[in-house]
Amino acid sequence: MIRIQQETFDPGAEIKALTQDRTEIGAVVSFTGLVRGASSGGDDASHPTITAMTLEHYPGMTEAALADIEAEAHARWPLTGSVIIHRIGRLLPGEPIVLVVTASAHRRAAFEAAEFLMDWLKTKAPFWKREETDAGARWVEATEADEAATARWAQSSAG
Amino acid sequence: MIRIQQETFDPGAEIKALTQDRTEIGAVVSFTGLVRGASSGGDDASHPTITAMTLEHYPGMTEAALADIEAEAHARWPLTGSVIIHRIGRLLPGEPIVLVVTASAHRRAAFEAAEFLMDWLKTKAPFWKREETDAGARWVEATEADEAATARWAQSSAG
Amino acid sequence: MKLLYFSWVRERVGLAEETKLPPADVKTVGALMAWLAEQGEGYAAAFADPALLKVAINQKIVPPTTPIADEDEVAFFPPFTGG
Amino acid sequence: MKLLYFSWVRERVGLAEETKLPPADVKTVGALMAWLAEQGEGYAAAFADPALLKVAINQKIVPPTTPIADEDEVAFFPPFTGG
Repeated sequence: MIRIQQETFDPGAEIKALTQDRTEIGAVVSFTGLVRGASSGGDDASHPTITAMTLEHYPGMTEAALADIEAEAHARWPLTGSVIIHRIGRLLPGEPIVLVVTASAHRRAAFEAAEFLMDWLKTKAPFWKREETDAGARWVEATEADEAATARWAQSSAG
Repeated sequence: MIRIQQETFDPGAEIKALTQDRTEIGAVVSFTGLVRGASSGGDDASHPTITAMTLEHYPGMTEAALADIEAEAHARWPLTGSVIIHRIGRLLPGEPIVLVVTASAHRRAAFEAAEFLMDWLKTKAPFWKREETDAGARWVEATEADEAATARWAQSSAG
Repeated sequence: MKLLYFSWVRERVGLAEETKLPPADVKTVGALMAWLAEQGEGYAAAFADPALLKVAINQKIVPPTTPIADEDEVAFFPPFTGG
Repeated sequence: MKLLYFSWVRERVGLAEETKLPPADVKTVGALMAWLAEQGEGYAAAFADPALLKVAINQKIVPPTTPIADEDEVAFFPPFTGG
């Protein structure tokens, strides 16, 4: 299940929806990404404070990309269900940006699939982040760490 | 934060409690373990249907073991918070047994710490599961897979 | 040809989308970017370094050698930073 | 000495806990298990194969060679299966 929306979301409600009246699910993993008040450029004190984060996306392509990513996760792991929610628009520090939930009979599949969805989503779904900081606004740059996180799943494709 | 209890829990409420009014958290991972209606002995159709699962524990030692496991996770990863809730008593298929939530500035730390907590909890906390099935009751046996899952964290200790 | 611009490409061009028909000798994604760079100051800033940009034709990412057609939707943007 | 039994050890012994004072020559965890195996049918069934059991003294898991003391809390159980 995929949703792109401005409004916030409730991880607990999404977990409940995936597991309600089911008895074959042994493991549910959720990942919630939140806007941090420190710049994503690093952790040291010299980085400016973030006052807001705006998420832009490519309507149409985003839905297709997320559907592809979700389908790839289901091809690689025996999932009984999954949810991807990504917010767009202007968000404040502390607000949730993204939710991934995976359900499976076993915990390893649920954990791996959730990590995979987050790693692929970061580099394969058309979203762009613009940070407003106390030192001005800037477009967040893609990182080599995110590229490497995506690449580590390339070897283990079941598809 | 550690809780051992008979009553159920709400993953969404625990996630919210860890993140409320915080702006340094970028990632929250939750793991919910549920009672499955199929025997943990395997996935094939020949395994009996589980009608209930009873969790026994060693009061006192359980709290100490979970506190040690949680402290070890905080020593290994830069977590801003964590929750471990384990239920005891008689549970029915579909009911949640265990919850682990980890919060960190970055997603890799939150994911790894949640997996670590689950792996260690399975082999280092004094709980025992008794399954009631349509073919009688039995004590669940510890698996080599769980031992292996615990062992894989031995090499990477920061403590 | 429908052209879409996202993130700082949109900001530099000054438009989110437009319809433009490049000359007939502009046959590939790479040639299209070189031609767009000549369409004014904002375009020049946006397309100064094509290596910084990703291009999607009809919502699929493609390399600069890919041929283009008049009815294509062509989008220009920096690498994704969602999640 | 306070003895605790969990899981199928508890079921076979027929008790969750009891206080017992082993003879003075029973000095280690391993010797205690051998002595307990002689205390009746349920004990024999529970302690028939000590290799299946884990032992905690004062809530810390210990090997069979560990010395015991009269004031110890000693618990017997199979490997953990929580989570």
